[in-house]
Amino acid sequence: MFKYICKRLLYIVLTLFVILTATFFLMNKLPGTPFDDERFSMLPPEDQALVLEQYGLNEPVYIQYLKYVQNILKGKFGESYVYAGQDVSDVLTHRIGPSVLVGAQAVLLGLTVGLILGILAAWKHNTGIDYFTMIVAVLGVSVPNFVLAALLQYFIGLKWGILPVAFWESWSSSILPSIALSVSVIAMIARFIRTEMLDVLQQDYIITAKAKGLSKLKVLMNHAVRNSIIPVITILGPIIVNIFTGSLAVENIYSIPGIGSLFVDSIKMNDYSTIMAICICYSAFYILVILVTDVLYSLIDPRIRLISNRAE
Amino acid sequence: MMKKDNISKDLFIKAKVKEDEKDKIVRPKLTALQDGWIRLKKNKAAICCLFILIIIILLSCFAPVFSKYKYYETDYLITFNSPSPDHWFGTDQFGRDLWARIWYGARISLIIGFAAAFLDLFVGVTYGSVSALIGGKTDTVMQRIIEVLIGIPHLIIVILLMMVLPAGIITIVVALAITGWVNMARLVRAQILKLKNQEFVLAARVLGTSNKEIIKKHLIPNTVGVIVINAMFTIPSAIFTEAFLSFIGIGLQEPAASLGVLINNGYQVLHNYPYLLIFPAVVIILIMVCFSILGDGLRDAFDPRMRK
Amino acid sequence: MEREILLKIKNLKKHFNVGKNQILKAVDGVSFDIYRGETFGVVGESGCGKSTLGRTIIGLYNATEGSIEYDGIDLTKKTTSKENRDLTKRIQMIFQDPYASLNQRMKVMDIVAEGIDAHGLSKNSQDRAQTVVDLLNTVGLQEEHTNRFPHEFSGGQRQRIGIARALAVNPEFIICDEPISALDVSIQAQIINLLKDLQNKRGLTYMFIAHDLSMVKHISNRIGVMYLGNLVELTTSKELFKKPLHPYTQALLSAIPIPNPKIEKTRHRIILEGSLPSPINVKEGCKFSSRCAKADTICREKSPEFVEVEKGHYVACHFVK
Amino acid sequence: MNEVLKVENLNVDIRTQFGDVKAVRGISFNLNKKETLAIVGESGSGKSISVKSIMQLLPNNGRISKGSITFEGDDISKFSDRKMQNIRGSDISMIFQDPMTSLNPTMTIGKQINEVLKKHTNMTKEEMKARALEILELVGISSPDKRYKQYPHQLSGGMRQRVIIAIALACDPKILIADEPTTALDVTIQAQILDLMKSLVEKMDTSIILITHNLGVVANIADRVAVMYGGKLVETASADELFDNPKHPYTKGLLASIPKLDEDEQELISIPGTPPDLMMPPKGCPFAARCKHTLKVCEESMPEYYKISKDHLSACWLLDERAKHISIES
Repeated sequence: MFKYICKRLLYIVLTLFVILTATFFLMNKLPGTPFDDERFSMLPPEDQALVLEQYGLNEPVYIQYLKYVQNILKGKFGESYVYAGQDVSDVLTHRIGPSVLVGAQAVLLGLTVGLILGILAAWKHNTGIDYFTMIVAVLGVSVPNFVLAALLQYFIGLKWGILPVAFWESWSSSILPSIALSVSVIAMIARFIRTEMLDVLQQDYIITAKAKGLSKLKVLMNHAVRNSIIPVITILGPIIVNIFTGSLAVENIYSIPGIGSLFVDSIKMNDYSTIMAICICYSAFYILVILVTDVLYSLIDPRIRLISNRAE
Repeated sequence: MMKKDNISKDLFIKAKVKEDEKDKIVRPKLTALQDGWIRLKKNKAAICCLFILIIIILLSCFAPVFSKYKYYETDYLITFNSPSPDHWFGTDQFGRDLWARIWYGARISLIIGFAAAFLDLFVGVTYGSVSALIGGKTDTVMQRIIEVLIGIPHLIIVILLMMVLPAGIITIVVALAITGWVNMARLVRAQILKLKNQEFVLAARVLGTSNKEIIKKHLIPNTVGVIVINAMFTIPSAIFTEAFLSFIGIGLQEPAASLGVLINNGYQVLHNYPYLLIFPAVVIILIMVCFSILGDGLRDAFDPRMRK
Repeated sequence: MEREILLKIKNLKKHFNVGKNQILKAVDGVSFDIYRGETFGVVGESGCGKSTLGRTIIGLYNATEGSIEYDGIDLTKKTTSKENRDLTKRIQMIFQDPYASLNQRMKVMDIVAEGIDAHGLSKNSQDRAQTVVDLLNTVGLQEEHTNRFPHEFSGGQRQRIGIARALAVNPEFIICDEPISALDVSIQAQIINLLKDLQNKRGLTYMFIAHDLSMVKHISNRIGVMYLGNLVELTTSKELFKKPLHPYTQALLSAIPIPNPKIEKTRHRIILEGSLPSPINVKEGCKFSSRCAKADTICREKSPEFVEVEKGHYVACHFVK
Repeated sequence: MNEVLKVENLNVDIRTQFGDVKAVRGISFNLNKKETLAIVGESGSGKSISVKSIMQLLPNNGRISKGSITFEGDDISKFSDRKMQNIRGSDISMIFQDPMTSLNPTMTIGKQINEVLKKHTNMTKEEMKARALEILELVGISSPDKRYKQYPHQLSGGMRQRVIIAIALACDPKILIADEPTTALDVTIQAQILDLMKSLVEKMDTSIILITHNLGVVANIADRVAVMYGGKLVETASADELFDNPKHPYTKGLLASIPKLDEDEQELISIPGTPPDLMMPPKGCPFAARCKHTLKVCEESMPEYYKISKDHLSACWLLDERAKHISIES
């Protein structure tokens, strides 16, 4: 187990390195800097040089790169190009709250509803609830969440005025974006659980359980649900990706002061240091989630332990 | 007991031995393809989706051609017209006909989807099959590379590429393919490795069939299904990514039209002219739903083992 | 009666690396000869390495150590591709799983003709089709079957197609890798009789791998018993059943239920304790010692030699001399 | 009352996309107290489906279309699932073919035994554990204390089959249905399990229905044998009589097609052809297409049972008075 984690950590370092390098050099290839606009060119040349020096943009690329890597290892992402004088790390910490709130709510909602739908669908296979779940699952992955967010905003927020449309004021502002983000999670989980359960219900040990005289509910809860919920851990990674991607658009639609909207704004304003910082933090978070889920999975499921024991 | 005695005594004589009947196959003759097609036909939803998709593809090919209006034609006298017999889906802020724009946009989106899937398939299949067929050290190195790449969130790379490269369809397709082939490569490699140890491939080796023939006769026919089915899921995801990028403002730009551009456009004026969002949204949802259901249907019909 | 040795296996080993410092010794030093025209049976429980042995001999796996000499040619040495192609015509294999051993996407015609195509044995497509039909007739199938796909056939029929495919190149030696274990009882006899019949007509030599001792006894002239990668006993099939010397062979024989209630219900049988140990990182000494009733200190320390105790009767046991 | 189970005219259909497979076509048999009845047949003969229908454990696309199954005076084929639950695992229990997949991989052995005790008894936790350990010991598992806490994958195939037997026997069932319990095991392990089952029959008051295709296993353990072919029972007899004096050509063929270890050099007589496709079952005797002695009548209608002796029934037209003139030898 220890060896396995070490090996994985090595890959993580490699992956992060690739991301870091790719991010930096891609950014460097970009036409111009955020200071390409007229106001900047109106400054006297000495001042221009001063500004460039302040951001370290006058040095050769590889020096910039090395400095960059050095700083990131220290946890410094440098100053924001747009919010002058503000450290990117500060901007990020300032913005992370709303994103985490909405994201966590969406995951929780998605997990709960998805699990319930998936289990019901597999239990009542080929009945109304099953078809309903399948429709939800197909629509959930097919309706782009920005479309859904826009429609929710239009109908529930504007037309019917039930919930706040935009403006980040109270908790109620987080309800619509959370729902918009959760739908695809519901779809993913419901579909995954349904297939997994249908598979488990075909297994021989389910017949053994039935032959013991256990009631249908007991067979379902003690054997089928238990064994099919464990693998859900494995799709946590894709779910995180889904939430992050969704948040880019959804936070913009609902004017949430979170990371997602910051990212999109930074892209529009060529705020390189912020873009890089978000890319790297998000990638690191994603990789960590994958690692944790893999380790958790092998700890929880005795079957996996068997495989790794045999293989090593 | 009565029944037994009713039988005529004449029947108690030796019957003719039908030697050839002993190994007769009674069930109808079916190839794997026909068998799958029968199963697919039973899946009403999938067939329905197939038809809708064909209609959408036909419309996106021909509707812009036959429409009275061009997708880029502006007419400031008729801005924000609601749907009418003249402009079936209404007009936008520049008075452009939405019907023409939607099908042109659908065409662009579909082209992106198919092109990305094709490129994906090309790179992924090549990488995966080379890795699996050569094996040994090459395979190990190629797999390590994949393991590093798999950890990178695709979206980040796609966004960065979109920022670096000049905006346009080709950029999007390239960006999507650069990140998308990894899954295909893994799938193809796994399938080939599985096949390589199947007894029928071993039998071919034992018979002295050359490697080229083994690939041609055994490996390719048994891998095509997996590839096609996976491609069916790549297309909608490419269409989705394009729409998403356009929506957050780094995909295609006006006056080019893709479904994403149209949705973004519609969203800007959603409060007053919801139809400008709803029509393109319905089309993109239809495309996504149909591909997804058809993909599932194909998988269930042709490869029931990989249901997941 | 001087018999010609067709295949000479000497100290053959096949080890697999299954992880760091983990070696699976599937075949671990096996030596025997197969004479031309005989059927050599190999029996053992699942995991004893009998299938690996067969696959190593035919070259699907590369031997780790030892030599395989077929009619004077050492198969473990690098051979030219011409020699190799030649050998594939002389040595053939019949596989275990009638479902996995035929490509689902090919018609019976093309499956059976695979060897013909590989070696260019037919002049034209008509000739090819005729050869295939002849082969199918030989195994009891008809011309109408040529255009069908494997999934339309039953297990026994598929196995016959597999045999026809192997016969297509006119081999002289066929390795049968558990060809009947996936089949029903009444079908097993069909296949066995077919194989015997073919042997008589074509003068074939078989190596017959199986776990069902009674069938192996029925078809084989000589039998080798395998346990965890080693041969523990080798002799004629008559002798093996009359006078098994190795404790494992004795237990194996006594474990087979005899289809005769009068004998079966009164028979005294040796029941082995426990199950086959893992073949990964096996300890020193006789591999059977963990389950053997007679096992002594010497068994746990030193692996016994495989020696000829009587003429043609080889045993690897410290207590049989 | 000596008879614990009576199956009459049982028909089971399996729905498939091509149509209904008539997997079991009107079989009748009975099971006596402390008796071991073996049902022998090839794959696809319907033997496994028929015992699964006794337990009402048919797959979703299978159903009993006709017939009755009488257990303790009730027709349990008409029982609701709820009523059936009380019978399964306590009065009638079942063990399965593949020990590797028949235990839940994520549950400890102890828990899997306790489940059945919890359902059918009022034992306390301690009593359940005591009973579980006792039954594990009974099926020959050494250090049951340790095994109790282990997961299935930590046990070998033979051990797992013992655990499955332990689960089945935990509530002292009146009938134990064993569906090919040794097929997936190696010969030496098969011998262990057969030995165990025989010793258990002696210790407990259980009747056994054993499904197998291995005639050696039948000879080892069965008191009575029923031979199934093409969804029908073609012959039933006591084990001794069946092996000594088989009457149905299929039974004869089956016996002739297995090699006998105790005899030298014999010819194996194989049965040509393949079993019928039960999607379109033949009108007459299912074996007619492969039989050496097929009469015209065989192709026309299914023979009734002819009584050979007290316990011996065989369904073959050759046993009819009117067929006496046909010589069956050669």
